Amino acid sequence: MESATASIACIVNGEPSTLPEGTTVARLVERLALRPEVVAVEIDARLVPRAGWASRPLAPGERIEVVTLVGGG
Amino acid sequence: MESATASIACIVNGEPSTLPEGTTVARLVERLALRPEVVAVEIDARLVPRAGWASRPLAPGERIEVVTLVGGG
Amino acid sequence: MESATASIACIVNGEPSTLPEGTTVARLVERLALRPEVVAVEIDARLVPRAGWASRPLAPGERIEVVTLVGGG
Amino acid sequence: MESATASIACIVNGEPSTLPEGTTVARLVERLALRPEVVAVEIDARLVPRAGWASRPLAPGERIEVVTLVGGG
Amino acid sequence: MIPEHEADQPLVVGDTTLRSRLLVGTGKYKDLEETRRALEISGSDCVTVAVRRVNLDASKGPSLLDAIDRSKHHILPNTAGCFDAKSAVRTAELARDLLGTKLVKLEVLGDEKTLLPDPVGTLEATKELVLQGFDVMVYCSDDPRLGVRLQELGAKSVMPAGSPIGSGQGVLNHNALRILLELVSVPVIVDAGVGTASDVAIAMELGAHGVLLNTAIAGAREPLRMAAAMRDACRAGRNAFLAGRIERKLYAHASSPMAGRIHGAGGS
Amino acid sequence: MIPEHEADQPLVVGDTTLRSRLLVGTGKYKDLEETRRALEISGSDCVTVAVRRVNLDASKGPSLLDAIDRSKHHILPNTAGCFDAKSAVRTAELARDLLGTKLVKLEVLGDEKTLLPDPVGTLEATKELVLQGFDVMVYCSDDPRLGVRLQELGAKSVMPAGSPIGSGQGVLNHNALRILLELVSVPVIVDAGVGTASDVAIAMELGAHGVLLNTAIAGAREPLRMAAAMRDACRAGRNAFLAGRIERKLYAHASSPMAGRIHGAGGS
Amino acid sequence: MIPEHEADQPLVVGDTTLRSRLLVGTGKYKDLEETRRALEISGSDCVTVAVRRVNLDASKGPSLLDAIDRSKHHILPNTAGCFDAKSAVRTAELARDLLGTKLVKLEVLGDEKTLLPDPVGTLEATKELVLQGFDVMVYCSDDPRLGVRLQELGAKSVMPAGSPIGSGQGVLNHNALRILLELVSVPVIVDAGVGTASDVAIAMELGAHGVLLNTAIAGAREPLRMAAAMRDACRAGRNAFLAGRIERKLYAHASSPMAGRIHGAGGS
Amino acid sequence: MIPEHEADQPLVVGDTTLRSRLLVGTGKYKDLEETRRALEISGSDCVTVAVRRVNLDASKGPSLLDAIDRSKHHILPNTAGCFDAKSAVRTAELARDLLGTKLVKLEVLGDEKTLLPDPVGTLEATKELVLQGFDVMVYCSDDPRLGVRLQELGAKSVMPAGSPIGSGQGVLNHNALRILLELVSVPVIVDAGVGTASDVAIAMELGAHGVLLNTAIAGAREPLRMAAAMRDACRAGRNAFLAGRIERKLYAHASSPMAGRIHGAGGS
Repeated sequence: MESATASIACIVNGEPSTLPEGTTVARLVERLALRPEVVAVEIDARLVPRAGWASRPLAPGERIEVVTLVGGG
Repeated sequence: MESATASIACIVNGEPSTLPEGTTVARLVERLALRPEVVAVEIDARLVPRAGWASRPLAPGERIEVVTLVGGG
Repeated sequence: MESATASIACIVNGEPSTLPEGTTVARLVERLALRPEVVAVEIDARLVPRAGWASRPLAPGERIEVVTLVGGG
Repeated sequence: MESATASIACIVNGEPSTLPEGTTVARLVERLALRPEVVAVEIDARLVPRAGWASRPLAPGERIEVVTLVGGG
Repeated sequence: MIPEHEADQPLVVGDTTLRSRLLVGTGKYKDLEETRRALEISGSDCVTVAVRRVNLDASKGPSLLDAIDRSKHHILPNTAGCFDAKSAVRTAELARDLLGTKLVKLEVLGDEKTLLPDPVGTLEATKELVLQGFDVMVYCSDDPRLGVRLQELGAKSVMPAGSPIGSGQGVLNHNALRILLELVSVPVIVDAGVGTASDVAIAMELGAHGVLLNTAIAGAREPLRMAAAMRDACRAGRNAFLAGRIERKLYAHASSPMAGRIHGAGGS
Repeated sequence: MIPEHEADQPLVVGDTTLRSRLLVGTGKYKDLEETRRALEISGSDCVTVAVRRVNLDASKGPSLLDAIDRSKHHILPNTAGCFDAKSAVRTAELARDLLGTKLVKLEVLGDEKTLLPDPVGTLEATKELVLQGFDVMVYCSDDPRLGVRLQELGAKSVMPAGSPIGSGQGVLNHNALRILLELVSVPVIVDAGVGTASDVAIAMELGAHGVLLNTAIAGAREPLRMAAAMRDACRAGRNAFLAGRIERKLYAHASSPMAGRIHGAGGS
Repeated sequence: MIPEHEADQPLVVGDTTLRSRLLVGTGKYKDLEETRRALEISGSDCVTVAVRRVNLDASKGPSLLDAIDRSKHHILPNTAGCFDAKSAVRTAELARDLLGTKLVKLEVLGDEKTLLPDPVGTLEATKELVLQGFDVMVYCSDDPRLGVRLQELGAKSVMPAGSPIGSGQGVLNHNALRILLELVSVPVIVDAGVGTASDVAIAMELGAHGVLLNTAIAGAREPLRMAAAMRDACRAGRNAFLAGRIERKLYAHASSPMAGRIHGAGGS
Repeated sequence: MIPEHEADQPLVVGDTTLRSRLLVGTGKYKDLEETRRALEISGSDCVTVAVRRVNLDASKGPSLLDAIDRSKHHILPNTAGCFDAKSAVRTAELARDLLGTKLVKLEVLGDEKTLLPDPVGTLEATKELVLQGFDVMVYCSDDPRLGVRLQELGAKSVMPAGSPIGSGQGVLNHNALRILLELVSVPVIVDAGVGTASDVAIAMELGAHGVLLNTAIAGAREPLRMAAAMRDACRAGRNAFLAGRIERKLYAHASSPMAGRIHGAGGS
């Protein structure tokens, strides 16, 4: 329940999505119910090192990429 | 119409056929309207040299092969 | 000491050799100090089965081949 | 007869050579008894177009390359 | 007129002398006119034909013989389609009576699926035909020692398949062909398997004395163009063989001189 | 006069139109006369030459240019022996000034041992020469995507080595050449590696637009005969490509009819 | 425990030491369990993975990482699917942040049809990633001089494609691989093109330091059996390379002695 | 213990059942100890030996039989060195009397230079030995129809030479071996010609039931290591054959997914 808070619009993995203002990368990963150890995050084509996830809030319009490892050769 | 003559039964190129008694190989080739220079003849799996066509009458039941040259590699 | 006995001349593996009369194949193999289980014997291009070695005396002029197994591919 | 004239030192095709002051590229080619139509000339790694041969005097210390065509694949 | 730098010996098989080292078949063409033109363009002076029953019902049309100018082309009858020595011999006898020539290409096949030659029937028929005075050219596998056996029986030419009839795979075993060429003295003519021009060139470069093909021309999208290609490839391969090719190396031998390069162009 | 069944398009490179698809080098011949005759016999109308320092001491003999009839042959100067872009560009400029033509064969080599092209220097020099208005034909590896990059830079022809210069191994990677031909639209001319006639035929059958060679002729035991062989092989391979070859099969497709065989000749 | 007669050096790439010379991919398996078992059977201790967007809708299932025992296998992330240097670099950075390792397999592809590497983008990305401290293993063509350029830029391994990704044609150009091995000092690992076990053996016999494959196992009818085949083939090829094979000859060298044959067995 | 994913049928020849599909010769080793170790490492359970005159002068040393543990290895005597059917039959009889087994590898050679098999003598001896109750394994050429004839005569295995004995060229004609495998039902064991590990893998991948070799191990710089390589290559090739390899394609089939790539990584 985020009702009281203002929200921002970002693009996560190509999908427009609305997030509570002040959402950090760490919080986003948590919201997406992802295991942090199996993902990495980029904002506007620039890596956000995992050490900085907790202190990096998302800004409106940012393009976030959340990636993981899949089978490949 | 060979009615007056007695006839014999032979096999020519696998087909049963009735021929006037005394038909020679030369006569057979003529009856078949074949150009002698483009055919060769075997009777019962034995060659009949063209020199002998005129003097070689067919006997009942003989198996005649009349061959020619066709495209091949 | 074969001195008292008459002897015969044979060819063993291509070499002329003189043997006591009555020498059997078995005796020959023994004289040659060969291990029976690693050789086979032919006389005049015909096999002498090992079962018959003891009862097969050599005759003058016979050509004996004594073979064994060697490395091969 | 160049005796009266001062002279300059250049390097032609890697060989040090002394030339009368004021020698032009055209004159050099002539001195070398080369057929102009089968050679091209570079000074200090820069092409001297044949149109400019007559008006291009050599300066002391310049490195001249005179090339032609040879068999090649 | 052949220029002196391309001079060559003719190909002699028994009593027959051939100017061209390309032998061509006459099967599978659209019509007799296409056959005639393909033969002419190929430059071959020896063409193969098959022996078959006259079709008694067919309208008496022109014969294949009408399409072959016997003043220009030797006719080489084959025993294609025979699966035993006896019928191959019968077929050869019929061909000789029809053509009045003793040259024959012997084929004794093993099965209809692969059309590969049967070595046993082939040896048997070769012996019989040689006895009967034929000049026998023998279609066989590329087994070098089989070729030796056929020559011992009196074959006038051994004709190893480069690859199966009509497979278009060219000469699959260069080594076997090379050894066969060392072991026999009669002409070795690669028969069957040619798919395209380079296959002919390769066979000739390996030292084969000639190449026989049919499907590769008749089955091409443009048979006449392919006939020209085969004519040129046979000459090219033969001349390359006679000219003595350069050696193969792992790498590099400059064709332009390394000396006299302009200042600064030097390498390592 | 080319018969209609052998009709073909000319090979167009930039502003140059060639009738023959065989390009030949002029290196390593015994003398200028042998060079002249080999060029003539080859039927090529484009010959490569190298640029080198005039030998100031040498007696002023005839020039290579005297051996080349420019009314019959286009002259393609190369930058052989250059190991960096800069000297390759200088060499091209000298050649253009000497010949008055803008056609050049760019070679930027990586090392003297293998004489393989350096991709970095080759890309750099191609860019510069195109800017200067040359029609650049680029000697390169058979890396298909490198060919695409060179075309993007404005190369008028890509010239992949079939195998290393002078190695005589022919076209080692058919697959790479096939893919390159799919990816680029400028003429692809196989350059270097040819050892014998079939190598040329194979390159053309794969769809190459032309073949350039030198050592294979000049280094043969009989250069003039080999020149004839290469001429014929190039035509043969090209016609075979255009004629549409038969497919490859595991085995057997009879070229003589199976129907109508005589009684008893039947197989299994 | 490896017996003394099979002793070998480990394969060292940058800071990573590998016991097995077989590197395997993790793509295209039926499920994670099949992936896990194939990796285990292959005996490889270096497995490649790709970086992709998390599927936000998908049920949160197990991750590929759960199928890979990192105590047994080094994980080699690739930049597959990148068509320019910039996205390849971004992908490498993401992988390094996720895995905490600096090893990366760089792929910059030229087009989606052939998936062949783009030499220009590959050179550019290699330079950037080396600057950033990655241990870069570079997927590239078999152009030997390109390999030299990549080594000069600091690549820790060059990984030439034996043939196009997934084509199953094995090592098409033995000569190029041999020369590359002469020219570079970093490990050369054949990447892409393997179709079956002998392809791996051949690459290793040519002297390659390792082989990377994926489709050949995952796409086989029986992936687990093929994983075993590849494991054995890699060892077989490596040992054959180290053991020093016999020479190739045109023919014949008896393995059984010719002396001491029985009377009458003599040949010609 | 063989894991289930590598399960296989044994190789059955006549009354003999073999666990390993690798058969090895015992010729040309440094000494009996090296022979013994190589056999052991190879994992083969069938070893070939030759029959020769006892050396009457030689010191009575240990016999080859002492080096072969007959509880582990079947002994396959050959008739190597025989150039006619009669001496081959005599040799087989001697071997049977000595070993008490009916298994024999028949070799009737054509000449000492190539050591290629003589088809006529081979057919004749096969017939005679089968009549005498031997289980005959026949060394022969790769002529598929010759293989059929040998099977008709009762041969228990046909053993085509991949290439000439000791030539180290591997299987030169894949097509012939494929067809032979289609035409005969007895085990086909490639005999002779193997040079290195991949040759064994290729033979097995083509579907051969086994491979026999000798010189490739004994003549290697490190025979024991090569014995291990051959053991692994035989298993690898067999498993690859059973696992069902991927198809060959001209190019490209991505092993990493194309979907889910990060923003901007997209290709053309």
